[in-house]
Amino acid sequence: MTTKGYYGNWGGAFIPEVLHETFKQLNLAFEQAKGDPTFWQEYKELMSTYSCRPTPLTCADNLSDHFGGGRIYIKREDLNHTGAHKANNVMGQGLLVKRMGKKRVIAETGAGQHGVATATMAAKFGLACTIYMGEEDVMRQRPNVFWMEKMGATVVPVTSGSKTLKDAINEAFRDWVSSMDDTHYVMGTVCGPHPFPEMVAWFQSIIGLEARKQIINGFGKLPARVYACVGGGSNAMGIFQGFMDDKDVELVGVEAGGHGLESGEHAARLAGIDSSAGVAQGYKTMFLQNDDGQMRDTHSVAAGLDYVGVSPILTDLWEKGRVRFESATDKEVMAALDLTMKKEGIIPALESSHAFVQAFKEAGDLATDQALIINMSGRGDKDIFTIAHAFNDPSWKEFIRKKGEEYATD
Amino acid sequence: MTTKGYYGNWGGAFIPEVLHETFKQLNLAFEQAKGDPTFWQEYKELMSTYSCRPTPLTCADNLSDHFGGGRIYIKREDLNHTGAHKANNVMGQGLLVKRMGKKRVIAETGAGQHGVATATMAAKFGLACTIYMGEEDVMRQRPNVFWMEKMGATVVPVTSGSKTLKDAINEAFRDWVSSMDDTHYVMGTVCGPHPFPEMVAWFQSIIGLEARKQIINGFGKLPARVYACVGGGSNAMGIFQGFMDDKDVELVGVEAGGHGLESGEHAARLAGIDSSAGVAQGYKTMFLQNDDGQMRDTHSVAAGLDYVGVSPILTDLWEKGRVRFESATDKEVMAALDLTMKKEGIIPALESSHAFVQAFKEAGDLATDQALIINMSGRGDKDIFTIAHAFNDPSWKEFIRKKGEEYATD
Amino acid sequence: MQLTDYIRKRREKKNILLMTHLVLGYPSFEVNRQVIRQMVENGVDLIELQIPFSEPMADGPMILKANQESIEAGTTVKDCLEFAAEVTAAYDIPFLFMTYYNILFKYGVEDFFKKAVAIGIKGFIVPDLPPEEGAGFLQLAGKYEIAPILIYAPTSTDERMRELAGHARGFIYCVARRGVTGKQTDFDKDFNLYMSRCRQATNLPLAVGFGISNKEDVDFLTGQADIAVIGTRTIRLIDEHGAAAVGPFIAGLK
Amino acid sequence: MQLTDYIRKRREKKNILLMTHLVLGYPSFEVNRQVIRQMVENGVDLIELQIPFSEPMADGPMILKANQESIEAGTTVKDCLEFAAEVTAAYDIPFLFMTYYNILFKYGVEDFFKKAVAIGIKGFIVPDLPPEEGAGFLQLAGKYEIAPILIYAPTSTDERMRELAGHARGFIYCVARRGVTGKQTDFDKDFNLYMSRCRQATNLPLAVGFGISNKEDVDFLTGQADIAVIGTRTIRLIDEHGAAAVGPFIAGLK
Ligand SMILES: Cc1ncc(COP(=O)(O)O)c(C=O)c1O
Ligand SMILES: Cc1ncc(COP(=O)(O)O)c(C=O)c1O
Repeated sequence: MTTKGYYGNWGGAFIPEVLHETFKQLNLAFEQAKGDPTFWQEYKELMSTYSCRPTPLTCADNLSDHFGGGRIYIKREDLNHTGAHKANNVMGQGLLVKRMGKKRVIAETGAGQHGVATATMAAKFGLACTIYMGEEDVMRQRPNVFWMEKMGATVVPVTSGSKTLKDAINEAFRDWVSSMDDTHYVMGTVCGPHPFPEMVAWFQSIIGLEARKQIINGFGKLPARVYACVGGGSNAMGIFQGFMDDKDVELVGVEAGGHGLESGEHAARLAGIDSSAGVAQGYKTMFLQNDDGQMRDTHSVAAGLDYVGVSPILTDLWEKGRVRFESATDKEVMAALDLTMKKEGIIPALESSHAFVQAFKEAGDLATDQALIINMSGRGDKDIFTIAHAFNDPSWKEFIRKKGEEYATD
Repeated sequence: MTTKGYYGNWGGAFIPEVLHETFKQLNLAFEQAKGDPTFWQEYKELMSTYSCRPTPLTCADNLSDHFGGGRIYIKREDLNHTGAHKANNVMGQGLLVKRMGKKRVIAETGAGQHGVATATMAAKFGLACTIYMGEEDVMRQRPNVFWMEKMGATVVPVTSGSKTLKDAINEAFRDWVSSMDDTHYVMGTVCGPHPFPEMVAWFQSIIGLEARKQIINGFGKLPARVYACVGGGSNAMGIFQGFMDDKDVELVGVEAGGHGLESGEHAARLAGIDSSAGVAQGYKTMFLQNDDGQMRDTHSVAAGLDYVGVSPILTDLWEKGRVRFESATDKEVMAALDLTMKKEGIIPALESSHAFVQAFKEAGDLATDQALIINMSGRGDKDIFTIAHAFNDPSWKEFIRKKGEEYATD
Repeated sequence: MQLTDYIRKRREKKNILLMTHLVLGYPSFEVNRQVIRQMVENGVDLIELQIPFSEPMADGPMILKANQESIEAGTTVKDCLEFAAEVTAAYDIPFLFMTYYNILFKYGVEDFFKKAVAIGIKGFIVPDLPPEEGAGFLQLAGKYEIAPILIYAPTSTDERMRELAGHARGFIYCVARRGVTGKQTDFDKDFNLYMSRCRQATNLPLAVGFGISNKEDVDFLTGQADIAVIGTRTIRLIDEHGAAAVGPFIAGLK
Repeated sequence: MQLTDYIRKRREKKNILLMTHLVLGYPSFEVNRQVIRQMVENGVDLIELQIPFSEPMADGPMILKANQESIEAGTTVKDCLEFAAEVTAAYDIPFLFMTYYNILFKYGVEDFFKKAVAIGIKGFIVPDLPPEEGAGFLQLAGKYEIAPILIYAPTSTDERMRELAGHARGFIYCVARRGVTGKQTDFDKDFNLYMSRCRQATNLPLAVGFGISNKEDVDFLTGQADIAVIGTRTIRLIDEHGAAAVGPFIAGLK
């Protein structure tokens, strides 16, 4: 009996017995990689030649002036290859897969970014690849599905449960318990059974390591606050780790407020009061569940935040008061996205836009000699169908209508 | 009478008298910027904090092994903010606009990448923005249109002529001859009247400067060949400039072969035999035109290559034998795109894929201790409608059909 | 332990015992009731009652669907406990609870044990609770004398099997193959080797589940295992032919 | 130069001359023929014949459309030259070619001049050929005694106007405002200032074009300019009311 893989009261590895050896091997490979300085070197090299690391830290002058408070800096994970921070984790796990000698990868995906990143990694590393994706997310993120398939991955729409991220995770586990001999499950966020939270957090820490250096270089001192959206929590953990020991830097996680915390239609686990401690999907954390322990339906305009659980590491940091949690509603998200596009020429993903909302609410409270960083976890290109729909764009609708008619007669 | 702005027999500034003073001012601003080392510094700083420069040079191991010849390197302009090399030029011109104190920018766009980049720059620099885009390209590149509009630009579909890039250029000039007092025309490629070819080439030279350093670092020596697609010629000029004085580096420009050179439906100006010297759109070059001097309809699956003229600088280099020109057909382009996605997890824009085609044809001819560089001018996300259509993807069609029906009842 | 003794005694008369499985509240408690009666009347030796959970990670499509539809139809944990109390009172064979850990966790693990004791439940199968995470659970199982059924898998090493044996009571649930519930299993040489490894690792009776669906499968297991577990097969049967089909099916397995 | 002389002489009798414009082959050469007859019969003093070009960068939507439709209908440069020969032979007023430089360039600039001389064309207006690019053109214009009509714009500085005057022959085409053909022009104080700057820069007659569409405009120009140029207005008139409407319209301008 070990408390390895626990963060305070949270975490663990609640795995079916059939995966016991698989996790043993994975833990070993991960520990070896962590202990091997050439591994991190290889990882950094890969990320700087195949992706675009270090990603820039952009000073958003117009937004800063608009809100008239602290300087707003944006950490540009959108400029990663495949368009989101998910690439960091996936490429790191890809190197581990190579070391373990496995030939196939599987993954769950919500927004599709993790699926695209995994399909990309599989193509680059010559691995077979299957991606599980909730049917609702398949609809919301169709472009990403298309690209996954074109990169040679098989995308399996998951029709069980709420047809979103949690169900995709279940399905990925169902695959893994039969395929573990040659297959690695590339968990997409800092959730799931140990060692995944620690492993994903480790790969994502590259964001915070860079950001800390960059803000000191660019602004001359540490930021007052750092904002990140929280789905599973990987981009948040990624940037937060750079500032964890800087006690004066306030860390703010922003969850999906959906139609509002009071509506019940949201995915706020730590910012709201609808969650409670539970064990599911292989780990212990705060879940959105009913009194029986059945998971509840969640809602967010952002597929990547629409999840019942949250990283056990973040739950611990929340419990200890190190990270403050807030939520942003779908409506606030669209407004923040609109403003960011118009003021800075930058298109955050719907997920990332949640972090922007909270930063915008609070930027005015900071003094002009203070700074804040928003982690822009990804770009919004993938969200074109959702965004165009939400903005009710008539020419987009007309375009789709015509295309649809063209295909109707096929 | 001056020969300024000429490259051998090509170039010049064939502009309406009403723009005489505007060009004088522009030439002056450009000359001053070129002579001012802080300008280039400011430009590089902007590109490294707002975009992701230097962009990586990726070694494509799988493709290299697949073709079994020279090592294939890919210069990753797709990782620029907005997804293509167009950002380099636009941000540079944005800095010039600031210096000139103008308040509005206009631009033509073909693939929409230059339009998106210009709209982005306008948002960032607080400028009004109008984008002219051929109606056919509006259809082909709808996602880009949507983003331009969301960033606050007005997109004007151009219905005259062939409804593609050349017509958008004409319309932009028609705007400019009335608006020049407060408006700068951000020409998107190394064409048009002097100083545009020189100016755009200068900003794009950042690609080649980086690539030369990177290949020497990564491969230990210069490449045997450098491949770039050629629409107007800006990405090609961008990378070629890094190797111009390296006489042993062969430079290869790849034009749109469309349905084949013999079909007449292509946009091969220098690789084919259908073009002749002419003067239009403000400069002298080889145009696809008939015996009367009327421009011909061109065709390419790639909106950004579908153009009747070509950079006067490239025409000169072609005439002098410094750059070899080839063409790639639409069909070859789809195959190269498919292979690149599957082998490397990289999605080149349809334009860029032309360069991949030619590199793939010739990679096997090189020795394994030689390298070639492909300039990946942009990413393929923008092309999803065209690519999904070309691959005849049934689930994409089904998705669009359903969305279309949803909007039909609106 | 009482459960082990029951199995041993019963085995004196039978070459192999039958354990069946059902998802509580699916398709309804009324059908559960009919099915259980037929099972018992046709000689089933143990019954696994699955309390539905929204995230049944280790179950295949059939049982997954049953879990979800039961919950959607309004089944609560309280309903399940009441129903269990009814059937344990009505029939004189051991009933076990199968469910995922969150159901216990949210109920309060010790409260759940107390309730199970009160109902007369003999064992718990919790597929997502390995002993590394189950220290408290195992201790309570001892305290309340409810058998914690642990699981062997073909991927378990001999060492791991011995370790699990140290924590298990009642019997060992040997998963016949990799994967989730509901798929066919190849009973081949590898399987024989696996069963002999299981035997060597523990003195507890061995139940074999996953993919057992007909008389041939049961016959094959006879001599190698103490208990054959019929899971998905009866759920499918009821879906297709109704509760009344269960009796003849069970009868035909012997 | 003969063209300047013609204008001066004609101006002795008229306060302001009229120059009209048409796009060759639009809507057809037959309509061009009727229109020209009516123009001449109603006292037009000079006629600009635009040889259509696929990229008429300096033209607005109306003339752009005329250019394109003419080309689409099959009009060739050869057709235009033949038609021009016909009308120069038929009418005793000066005809000018207006077109973009590529038409001359592809034909061969010197060949084009020779042909124009043979036809009896008096001047060329090439809006995309500034003198910086037109050294050869200007030299040939001198050699073949065809007036190279240069353009002043409101954006031209005094210095630039003087420079252009040094190259121009025949008359100066003063563009009334920024922009392309076909939009309304405000004839205001700024315009008066512009015209007086034009006057000071050159001794050549001044034609004013862009946005002149009715008698008031022409009256306003009288005294400031030597020639009023009617462009888009007649094209629109013909589109809407047919060739027969041109005569009365022209008559009404005086
Ligand atoms: C762009 C983007 N941001 C954020 C998230 C949320 O995940 P996490 O909280 O693990 O960063 C996702 C998940 O798909 C995503 O695609
Ligand atoms: C991605 C991309 N590549 C290439 C081109 C062609 O332009 P150029 O030849 O100027 O690089 C375009 C033009 O839109 C483009 O968008």
